Amino acid sequence: MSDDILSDLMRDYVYRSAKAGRRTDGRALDEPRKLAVEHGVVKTAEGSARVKLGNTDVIVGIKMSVGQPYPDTPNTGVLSTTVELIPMASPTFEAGPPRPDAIELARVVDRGIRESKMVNVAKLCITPKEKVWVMFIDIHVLDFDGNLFDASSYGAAAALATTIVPAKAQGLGDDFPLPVEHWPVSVTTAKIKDLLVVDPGLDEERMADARLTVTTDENGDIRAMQKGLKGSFSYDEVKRIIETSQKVGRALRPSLRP
Amino acid sequence: MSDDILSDLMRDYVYRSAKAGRRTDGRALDEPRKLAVEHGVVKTAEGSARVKLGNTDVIVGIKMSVGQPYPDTPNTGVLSTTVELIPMASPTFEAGPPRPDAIELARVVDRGIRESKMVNVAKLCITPKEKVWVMFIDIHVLDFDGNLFDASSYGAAAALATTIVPAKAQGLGDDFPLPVEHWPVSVTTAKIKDLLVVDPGLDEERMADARLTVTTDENGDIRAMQKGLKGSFSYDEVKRIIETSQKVGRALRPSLRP
Amino acid sequence: MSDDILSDLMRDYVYRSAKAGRRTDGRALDEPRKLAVEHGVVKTAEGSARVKLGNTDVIVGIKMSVGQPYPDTPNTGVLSTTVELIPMASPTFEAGPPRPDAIELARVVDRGIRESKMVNVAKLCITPKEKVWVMFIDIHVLDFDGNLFDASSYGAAAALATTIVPAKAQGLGDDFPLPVEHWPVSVTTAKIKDLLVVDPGLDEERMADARLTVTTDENGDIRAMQKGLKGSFSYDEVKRIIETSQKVGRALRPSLRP
Amino acid sequence: MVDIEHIPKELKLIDEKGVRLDGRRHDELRPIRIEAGVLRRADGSAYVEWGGNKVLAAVYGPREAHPRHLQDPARALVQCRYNMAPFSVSDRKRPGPDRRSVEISKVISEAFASVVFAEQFPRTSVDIFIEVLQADAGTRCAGLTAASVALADAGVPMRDLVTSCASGKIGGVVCLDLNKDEDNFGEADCPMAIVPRTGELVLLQMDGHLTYDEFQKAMELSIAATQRIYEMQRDALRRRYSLSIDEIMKESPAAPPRETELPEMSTQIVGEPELDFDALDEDREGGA
Amino acid sequence: MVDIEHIPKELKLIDEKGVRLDGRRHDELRPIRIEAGVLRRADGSAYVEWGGNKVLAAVYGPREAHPRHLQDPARALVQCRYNMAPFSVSDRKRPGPDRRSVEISKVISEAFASVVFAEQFPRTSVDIFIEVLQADAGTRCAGLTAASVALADAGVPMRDLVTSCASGKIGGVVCLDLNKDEDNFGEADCPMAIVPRTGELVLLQMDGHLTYDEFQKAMELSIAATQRIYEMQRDALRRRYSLSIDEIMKESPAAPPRETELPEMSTQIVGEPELDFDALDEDREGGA
Amino acid sequence: MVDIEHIPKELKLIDEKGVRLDGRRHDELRPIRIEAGVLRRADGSAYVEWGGNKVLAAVYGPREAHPRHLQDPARALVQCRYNMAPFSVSDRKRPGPDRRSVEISKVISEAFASVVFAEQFPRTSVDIFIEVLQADAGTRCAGLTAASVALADAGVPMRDLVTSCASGKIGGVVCLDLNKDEDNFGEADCPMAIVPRTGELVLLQMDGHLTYDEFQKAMELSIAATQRIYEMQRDALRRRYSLSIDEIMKESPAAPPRETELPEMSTQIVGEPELDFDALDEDREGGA
Repeated sequence: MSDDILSDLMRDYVYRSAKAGRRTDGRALDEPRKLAVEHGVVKTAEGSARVKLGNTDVIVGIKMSVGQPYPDTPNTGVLSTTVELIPMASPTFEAGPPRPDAIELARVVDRGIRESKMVNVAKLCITPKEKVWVMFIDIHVLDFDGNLFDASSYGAAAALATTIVPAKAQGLGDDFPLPVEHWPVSVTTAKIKDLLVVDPGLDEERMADARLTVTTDENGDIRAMQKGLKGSFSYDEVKRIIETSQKVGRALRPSLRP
Repeated sequence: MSDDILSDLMRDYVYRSAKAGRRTDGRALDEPRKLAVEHGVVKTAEGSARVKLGNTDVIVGIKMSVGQPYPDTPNTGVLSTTVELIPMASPTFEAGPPRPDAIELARVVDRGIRESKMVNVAKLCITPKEKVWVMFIDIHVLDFDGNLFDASSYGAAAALATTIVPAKAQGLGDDFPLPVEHWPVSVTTAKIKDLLVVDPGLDEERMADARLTVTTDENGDIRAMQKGLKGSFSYDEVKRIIETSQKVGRALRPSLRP
Repeated sequence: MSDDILSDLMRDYVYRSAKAGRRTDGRALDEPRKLAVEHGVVKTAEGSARVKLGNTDVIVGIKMSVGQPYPDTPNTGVLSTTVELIPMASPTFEAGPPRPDAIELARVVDRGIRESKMVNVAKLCITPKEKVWVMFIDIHVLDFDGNLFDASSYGAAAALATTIVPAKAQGLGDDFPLPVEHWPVSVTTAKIKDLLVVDPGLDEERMADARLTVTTDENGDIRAMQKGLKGSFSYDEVKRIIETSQKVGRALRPSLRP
Repeated sequence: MVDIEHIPKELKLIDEKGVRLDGRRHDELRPIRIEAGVLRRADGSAYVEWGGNKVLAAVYGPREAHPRHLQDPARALVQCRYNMAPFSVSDRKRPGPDRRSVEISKVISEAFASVVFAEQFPRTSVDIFIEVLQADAGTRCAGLTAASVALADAGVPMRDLVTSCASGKIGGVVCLDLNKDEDNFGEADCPMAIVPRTGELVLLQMDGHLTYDEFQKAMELSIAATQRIYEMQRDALRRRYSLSIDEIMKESPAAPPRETELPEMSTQIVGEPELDFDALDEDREGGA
Repeated sequence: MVDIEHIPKELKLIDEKGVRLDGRRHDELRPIRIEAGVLRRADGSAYVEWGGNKVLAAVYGPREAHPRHLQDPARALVQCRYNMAPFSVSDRKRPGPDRRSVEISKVISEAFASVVFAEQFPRTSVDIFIEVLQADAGTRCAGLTAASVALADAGVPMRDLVTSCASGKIGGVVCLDLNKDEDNFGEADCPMAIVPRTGELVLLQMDGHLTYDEFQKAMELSIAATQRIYEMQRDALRRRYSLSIDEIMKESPAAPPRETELPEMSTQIVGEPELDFDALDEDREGGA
Repeated sequence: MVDIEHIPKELKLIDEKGVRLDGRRHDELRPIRIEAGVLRRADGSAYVEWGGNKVLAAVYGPREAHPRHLQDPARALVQCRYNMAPFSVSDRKRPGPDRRSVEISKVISEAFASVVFAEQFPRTSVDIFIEVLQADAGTRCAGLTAASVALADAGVPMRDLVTSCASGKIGGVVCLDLNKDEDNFGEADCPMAIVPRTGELVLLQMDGHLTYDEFQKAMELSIAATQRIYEMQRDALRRRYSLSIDEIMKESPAAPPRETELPEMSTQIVGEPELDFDALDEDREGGA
């Protein structure tokens, strides 16, 4: 995700624009890019969505199948999240088994959904200890222009919200919508020297020192956090980032519902 | 399969011989190499054959086991074909997971058997939806002198024709011969510049522009085709190749039966 | 295990010391290093031990789980031995799938336990053909200073000897100690030119021409042997090594019991 | 799980009037839509909807080939990676290449090898990525058709576009462009790809059962259809070109230099599959 | 297999007097023991017992990075490999990296990147190996704390040690340093790592449910605790240093030049887990 | 699936007269047939039938070793890959190396390392490929014996051939060259390989239960047998040599320069296994 090099000139331009309060694409520091969500784009999936966050383009499909519960949670459905950073999306992505970048991304998206209790998994039990619904969230990145954490989370949430559980085909009664009960929104902030910018674009992300993703729910409560990259944050910076994440999350939440 | 380089001198010699109507090993353009088939060579297999097509030497073993049918074909046996291009057979073969060459080869052989309905898989059902016979066709190439498509197909067909299903050891009644009902024969033609040569030897294959494998049945009907390599065929060439394949197939078919 | 190079000076020093009858660390040729065994060091394992053979440091954990027997031994428990040569233990160990060194090591340790009938696996059957206890022996090398064959074997034996089968948690009656009935001891001898040295240290091992591991039981009978490295032994040398192995084995056996 | 063995007996894929289940006649294509230049990062891209298929293609290159030992000092490598999204088929496909996609990637790579002027770019690779987002039989033809437009969009010098289509046999009748039901329950499928200007066949596969006469009928249907599809490919490129001009005029200098909107995906699909089967069982069917 | 869904109802993780199941108060750490210099082959090493966790860390380097194409001409790579022994958890973990350990390795590598003076050692790598021998929640904090001491023991130049601790929420109360039961049945866990001298946060993760106020309480508990742990880290290094002097005086010249005794592992563990769950189900819990 | 636990009670592997189930006496080898020069592409090759074992060996090299970083600037690498065909055992073996074949490849490579004059060919590798086509206990001995002839056929300079044989214990009696039943139900197996001219042991393994006296009896049986096998190896090479002369005289100049007929495989096997067990359960038995 950061193999390609940004010229010093470009780095300087990006920083000075942000320092002046107006980023290279005209945004304010705490302003996310335009979010466009299209629900239900793939007929072969039980749920799907395409999300464009600026020029970052992600398609997410949900497949539901019947499987076994984990022994220690015999009454709850199972969630499995996979990200494919296919080489179509960027010259820096390579075919092959997922690299640490993609694994971290998938796990952070997964935790954002799991820990926020977005889907009521207790309602996905078919026969305790034996059969439950398994949700596969497959995140397919088509075009990479920065901030996959948020684009992937939005795509997953929007796709889950359209998902119809195919109970009938399994002889398990009528089809029903996936029981979505919470609306977590992840907001990622990048630190560039002394500046904090929300929803970093590709150039910003490539020169960022540190990254913090904060997932908040409809009450503004924190459901998941993940710091990344080689730099650090002060505790004060973390607090400012959380506050911004709450605010931006509130603004974006309505776009995710179908 | 084509890592080694053919000298320009050799390429010229191969082409000019064929152009004159008599290939470097004395064959006519539409003449396959000598085919020698030995049935039942491996006692640990339920069926086996060794095939020499010229100096290309292939051994095929069939193992039968009891497994589950595919959900969409609950009443039919299962076929699985694997090719190992073991490094014994050629300095250009490497140990490791199968490369695209070997995968294409296995799939073409598999389709030739599957689509021709050579084996009546309906007779390999034990308990619908639960238990069927699984045929593993393992193709082991021992010595590589060109045209593995045909040598492998012949080996697979000859081995299947000797296979005894070991029902008794499974408590499923008496052993019985695999129900072989059709006799597909694949014939591969290589295009070298403007010439079409049947059953290319190694040197011919290494300099070929394009390759077309046509599998025909005992009625001369087409059961499978596969074009390969980076060149192209005209539609007229394709028609001529099919006609030759029908003719050569008819001539070779008797050799495959035990 | 032998990627790093030993200087000629060091090789000469090691050889001349041994030739004079007193190895670089002061040992006689047939004297193993100090063996320290600590039983029961890991609470999450059903059995465990830490073994230091000189500075070679190995920790072994036993996990017991319920699984299926092999079809041809429907009444006996299953044994599975894995060695991880983690890069912590030596600059010459690399992360990744086990290399031939580690595989040979695991298999030799496994055979030493299996073939000596150390554990009475007949007593680990729960339901014939269906359920038996599976013993996982995981050997974790922490610090590598030569002779992993013996250190790993001792660790495995000591860990097995402390293992309590967790039957109660599975609803299978009371917990019980693993039925350990024999006490095999492996003793490894290295050949350095014309000399035979018992329990080679790292420097000795790196310059050894050949290696012979002999596992003997409490009667002095031979239960497993493995010759390694690129050199050879005469038949007379083999006989001398066996005799030494019997003697050293007798001396070390008491240390392995808890 | 649908049991395909019991369905064909009831199912009449084509009626006595020669009308197929989705209303098409034997020589009719499914609706096809082609858009060029739909992705931003790729050097060239295209999107194809073809019946119930939704396929994206992207091209990178010519760019330095690596690992280096794969470089050809005399020419560019033309390498295609065909991939199905896990959600593109009814039963989720595990991510990563399976045997079927390895074979399709190989035959598509070979189909483009003689069309790209590879000698102009030694030591480089031209990388073609095809992603199947929704599958409904004929994905290799749709992917090839999209990849061809993406190559042109990337400015890769070629002798001509490559155009692809399949024909097959259902209910004893040779028909153009089988959909998923027809492919599953039909008797034969024969995908091909052609260089329209010269008539060279650069891809040809067949499985099932065709007499020699039927094969010739199938080929003639396909060849005729590729002429129509070729026209759609060129249209897409023409639209893309003029659109870009418009866009450039409208936009501020800071804006991205190329059109990047992924076209809205249609949600109305002609001939949408009611029945759908395991694409994982990779050696059984080549029809997706 | 224990059924965790039915346990929490009975289980009171913290009573009305603010006492936790293992007897600790909300702001109390589990017993921690740190030893430096416990392995012979590694350039630096440390052993940490922290409640029921037993963790070893070893450091090699700076040494030539390979494969070579990974070398950074401007700085050392700081690479951590976090690994759990198969027997370190209740249900045996298959050997080799899983998704959870890949992520933890990544965030730990990043936590050290800004602390090591990497510019002094271009083209090299500093390799940190963390082995969890026995797990009881908080292994990443214990591993980071051990790795920090191992780096110092190896003489790798750093701006400061890194110190790590977690806080979380159980029974509605924000508490320091959750053990395995508390992590499994609690409402949130928030591990962090800090550079004590500057207060920079170099690792921060959270999952569960915390209000903003609760998060601040958790952070304040963790920050205070890291001061105490930092002192223990420095003590371990001081002991190691003086010990080495003693050893060198006592021993004959032929002896190994460094102390290599792995300290006896304690077998008495405060707060030892009664309940233990699958660590293989890697995406469900980050608490080990 | 045969239940081996219940069989041994009935099965008497050797009767009171010292006759084994397949009619052999305790010091008798199974029938052995060795042919040299059976493959065309390989630099050297050999085929061995040994009881119910059918084994091919091929040698390539000395040739440039790659990947290059494996090259030894002082000598040739001697690398063996032992492989079982999926159909060579009763229950199909999955293709590719398992732990058992990795170990066997390693000990065979080591057995040849001191015999080949590796110093004459720095930076190269001598690659030995052994393929087991049909297994009946003793495949490593048969493979080694075949590989030795293949090395000579390839013209690789060696101090001597390597010859291999096993002895073991069945029904309390030390016997030469166990077949599959004997190996499965017997008490010990001890394969070895020797340099016949010098008596050096280059491979030695044992598992089971042997007193020291029994071990010595086993070794003496094996050593005596290797003298006979050594003679057969040399015979095969002599036949191959003279045959080639004959062939060269008979054939036209355009013909392939070497004899390439794979000898007809015998279909009559002495001591053919009635019972056969899982070779996949790789750590349980080393007898195939």
